Amino acid sequence: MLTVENTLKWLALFNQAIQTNQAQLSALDTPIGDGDHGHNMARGMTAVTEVLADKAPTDVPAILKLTAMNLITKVGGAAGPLYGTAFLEMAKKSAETLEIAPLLSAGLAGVEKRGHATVGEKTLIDVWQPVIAQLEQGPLTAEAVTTAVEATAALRATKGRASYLGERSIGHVDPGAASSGYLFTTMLEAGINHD
Amino acid sequence: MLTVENTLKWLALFNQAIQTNQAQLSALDTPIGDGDHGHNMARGMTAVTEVLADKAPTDVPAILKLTAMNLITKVGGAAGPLYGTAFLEMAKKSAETLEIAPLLSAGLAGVEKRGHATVGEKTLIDVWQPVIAQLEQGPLTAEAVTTAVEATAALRATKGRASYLGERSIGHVDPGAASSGYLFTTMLEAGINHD
Amino acid sequence: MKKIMNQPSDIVTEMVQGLVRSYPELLKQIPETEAVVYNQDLNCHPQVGLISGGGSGHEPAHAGFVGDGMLTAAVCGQVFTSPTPDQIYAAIKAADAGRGVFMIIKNYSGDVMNFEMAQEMAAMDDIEVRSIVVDDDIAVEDSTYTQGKRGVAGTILVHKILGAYARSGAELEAIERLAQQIVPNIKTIGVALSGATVPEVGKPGFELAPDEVEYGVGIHGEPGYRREKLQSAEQLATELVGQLKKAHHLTAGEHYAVMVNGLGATPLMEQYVFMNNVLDQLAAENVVVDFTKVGDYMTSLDMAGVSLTLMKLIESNWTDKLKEPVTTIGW
Amino acid sequence: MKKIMNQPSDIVTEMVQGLVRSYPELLKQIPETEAVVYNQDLNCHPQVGLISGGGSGHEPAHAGFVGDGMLTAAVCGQVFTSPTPDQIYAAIKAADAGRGVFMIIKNYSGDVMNFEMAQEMAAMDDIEVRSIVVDDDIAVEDSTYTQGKRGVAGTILVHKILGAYARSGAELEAIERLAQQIVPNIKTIGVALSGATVPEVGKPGFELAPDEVEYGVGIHGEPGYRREKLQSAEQLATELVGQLKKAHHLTAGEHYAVMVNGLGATPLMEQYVFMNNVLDQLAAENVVVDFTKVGDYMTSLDMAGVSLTLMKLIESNWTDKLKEPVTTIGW
Ligand SMILES: Nc1ncnc2c1ncn2[C@@H]1O[C@H](COP(=O)(O)OP(=O)(O)O)[C@@H](O)[C@H]1O
Ligand SMILES: Nc1ncnc2c1ncn2[C@@H]1O[C@H](COP(=O)(O)OP(=O)(O)O)[C@@H](O)[C@H]1O
Ligand SMILES: [Mg+2]
Ligand SMILES: [Mg+2]
Ligand SMILES: [Mg+2]
Ligand SMILES: [Mg+2]
Repeated sequence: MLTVENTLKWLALFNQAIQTNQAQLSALDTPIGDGDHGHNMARGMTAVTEVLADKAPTDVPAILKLTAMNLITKVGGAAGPLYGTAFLEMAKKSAETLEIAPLLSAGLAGVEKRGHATVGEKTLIDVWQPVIAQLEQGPLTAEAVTTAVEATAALRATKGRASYLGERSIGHVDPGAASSGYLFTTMLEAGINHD
Repeated sequence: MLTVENTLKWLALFNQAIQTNQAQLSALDTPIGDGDHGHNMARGMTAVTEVLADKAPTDVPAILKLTAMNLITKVGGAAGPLYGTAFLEMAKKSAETLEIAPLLSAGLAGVEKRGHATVGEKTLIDVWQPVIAQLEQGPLTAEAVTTAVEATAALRATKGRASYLGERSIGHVDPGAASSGYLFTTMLEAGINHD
Repeated sequence: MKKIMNQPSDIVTEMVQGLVRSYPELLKQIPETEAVVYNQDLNCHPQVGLISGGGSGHEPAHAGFVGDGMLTAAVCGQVFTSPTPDQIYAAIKAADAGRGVFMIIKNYSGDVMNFEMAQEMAAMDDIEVRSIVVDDDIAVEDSTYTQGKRGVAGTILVHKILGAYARSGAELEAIERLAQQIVPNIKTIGVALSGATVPEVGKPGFELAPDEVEYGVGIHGEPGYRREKLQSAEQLATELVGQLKKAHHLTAGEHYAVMVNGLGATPLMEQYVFMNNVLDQLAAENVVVDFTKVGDYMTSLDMAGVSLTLMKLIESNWTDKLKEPVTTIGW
Repeated sequence: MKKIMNQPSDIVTEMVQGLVRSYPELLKQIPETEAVVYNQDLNCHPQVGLISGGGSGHEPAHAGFVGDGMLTAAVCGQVFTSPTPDQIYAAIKAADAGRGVFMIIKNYSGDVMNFEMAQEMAAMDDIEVRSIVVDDDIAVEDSTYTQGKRGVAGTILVHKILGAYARSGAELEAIERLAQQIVPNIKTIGVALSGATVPEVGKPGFELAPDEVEYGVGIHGEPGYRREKLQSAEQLATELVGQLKKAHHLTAGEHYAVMVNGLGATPLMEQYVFMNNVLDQLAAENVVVDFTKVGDYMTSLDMAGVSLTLMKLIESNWTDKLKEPVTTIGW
């Protein structure tokens, strides 16, 4: 169940994880993409962190919407519209429910619609989908997140810049999957899990 | 005293020396110029050699004039007009005399006029001038030529591209002096000397 | 990394400033964005607004093609990163003179998504927006699961032809139809001699041995289709012309436009030598070359190499439009 | 050496072929030379012919500036080697429309001598020829024994202004007088980040450490005046603007044209960033910048770096002439 406190904590921890692992995320993007994913996410989360401190929103929908708007306007690339849309759909859904599984589910639907991608195409969807499936049934574990991230290595990229590598993408973890891995492990660290 | 035979032999030997030492001449031009002197001279002497074989001139003025025209139209850079003018003036003078000292002297006068340079400015003039001075008094030795070439190392360049280095040119042999060194040592090898 | 810059994270901001300050008669910066618009009263001769953009690092693309007869506005994203929808939206608004706006998008999922989101924002303002996705790079043919081919240097020819039509008063629908006709006739393929260094990364995206080239590298350093030893310009031309021949089903008597594009660090001298070989090979195929252009148009930072674009000229109008004079920095 | 070429010794021949085949509407090769002339009937609107040239490796200079409003003909020597008098003579003849020919020569002893010999040849044909020697590079100040300063990127501004006057009908004498007035007001200085590799040599003319720059390097790689660690674009601008300020005795209120010129391998992005810093520093001096231009105009093969040219605009006419539209490949 999202609250103002745990949502802010989540985003703060996610920001930390992104800043700390910025170089690693860009490095993952280098062999199969254009090497900017870490920088893109870091720029976006810096802006999110600043605006949340600045505006001090007092309800969950406002937090999610501010996050969405700043990801959309600061990240760019593929990750900006995707993460931005995810948080925007979560913000909309949060008017109805604060349960985490249906919120993430709304976010994922937005991602799929925006990117015209689906499971198995070596994108962040390959982390979101199993994470949500597990949350719908019971508590999520950090191990399950990591397993999902690492499982993207075996996939062949067919969406996004990475797709241009085709066969040669096999064996490399997808950078968007890796950043989504941090999104979900920090969510657990913030105490958000199956309710 | 120039004859058709020794003049052709001289130019053939000079060509060989230039082709053999092309890289060294360009290397001399690298620290204090633009690194092309060997290539420039080689291009010119290849053309001279071809045209002499082709046209088979039968008198000294014709040989010198063909040489001049091909140096002028094939070498380019500073060396082309300078060597070209030298041979052109020698060709003109050879209508009057075939003695080597006055011929070279006419050539040198042409070089000085064309390049607005004089002794001591670290150019090929610093080889031509002592060589001619010695030839006017008695036989020239290969050692004297080499000494004149090497003496240019101590000079400060003030003419041509090399001049832009100023002080830093000191210690390097001038490339045009070096190619003129070959001109005079091959002249001796061809049996041309004080008459 | 040896670059003339200040803070890597400021490079796009400072570049855009340097650009508009250098060409104030042509460009003005859209306030609070890194987008530029043609510095004229667009309502004097209202035409369909043409906008393009994408990640930076491809200069003069796209801002260098803003001006009379080409683009109305261009959006400069971070280096190799698609610009954000708010910036694109600002460019749409600035470019609109009441006759709608047409967006020329290179086929990268980030670009496609960000431009699409901007279009959704513009729809709320009742600005009519249409678009084309350019996918001219034949280097990497993917399976049917992919989002297709990349958009590269051929995009500039799209700017040029659509720009000429827009200037001559064509309506938004006509421009859209035309875009759909020309894009499938534009095909490009490149060869890299070295990788590009993104300022914030500090080292090249990929490394090639001192004697190695890679065919089909993308303009962001995406992997190509083959590495081999650098051979002669003639052999590079044989490979690239060969691939384009196949892709175009090139046939004697057809008319083509030919563009040799430097990738950033390759001198014009080499580009002209390469074009000479390309034209020899096209002459041997008995195709008619009606338009030729050589230079840096769609670069990849400091990457060395060239791309070759062949556009099949099905309508003689297209040739005229390619040849029409324009006032831009980069054409 | 990684270059797109065939035989190094053929590179100029093939370059010129590639160039004229790419721009047949603008350029035609003068038979049996590596010189090009504007491909128009010059007798239709006879004007004073303007020619320039020099060693190759500086593309687009000079052939890229042949066209309406700039040069009439250009001579392409071997790489970094002044062209021979016969080639220059052919260009003089091709450029002459009965009103005489004016030669714009960069100050290198080879160029000066070869152009002078060509002028002597033309005199025998009763073609009136005048000339100017451009010596804008302030990098290396020599003693009174030297032949003075080098001619570099500022030469392009001479092409532009004289070209505009020639097009508008100025006589040979007037062009010569004007040339003598403008050249002392043009000053340039450069900074290199890497050396250039002459194709026939195969390795760079000089080497810099990975973090080192050299100020004042010549466009053939001639030594400059100082090496130091690469710092920010702002600091490079401080050094170059500082040198030019001194040389121009720059004073508040004066008017200037500013040109940032890429040396061959430096991307436009970096050039714009650098220009941004330059304009900041000139603004701080309260000088008025009436004309700005950024790009590759006088390159040095694959050298990385930039040069900065400041031209003091004493006559407002000069600004107008700089801004007049022209039809050339490179302006
Ligand atoms: N169409 C898509 N649908 C879902 N995810 C995508 C799509 N395209 C890219 N991605 C995700 O975005 C990540 C790349 O993001 P990033 O590097 O920031 O943007 P860009 O690819 O524009 O450089 C990929 O690793 C992948 O997970
Ligand atoms: N003004 C001059 N007078 C006499 N000799 C000169 C002059 N300028 C250059 N030289 C000679 O020419 C040589 C350089 O020739 P070269 O490298 O072929 O031409 P460039 O200097 O044009 O590259 C110098 O080493 C010097 O001996
Ligand atoms: Mg990326
Ligand atoms: Mg030299
Ligand atoms: Mg990117
Ligand atoms: Mg030279």
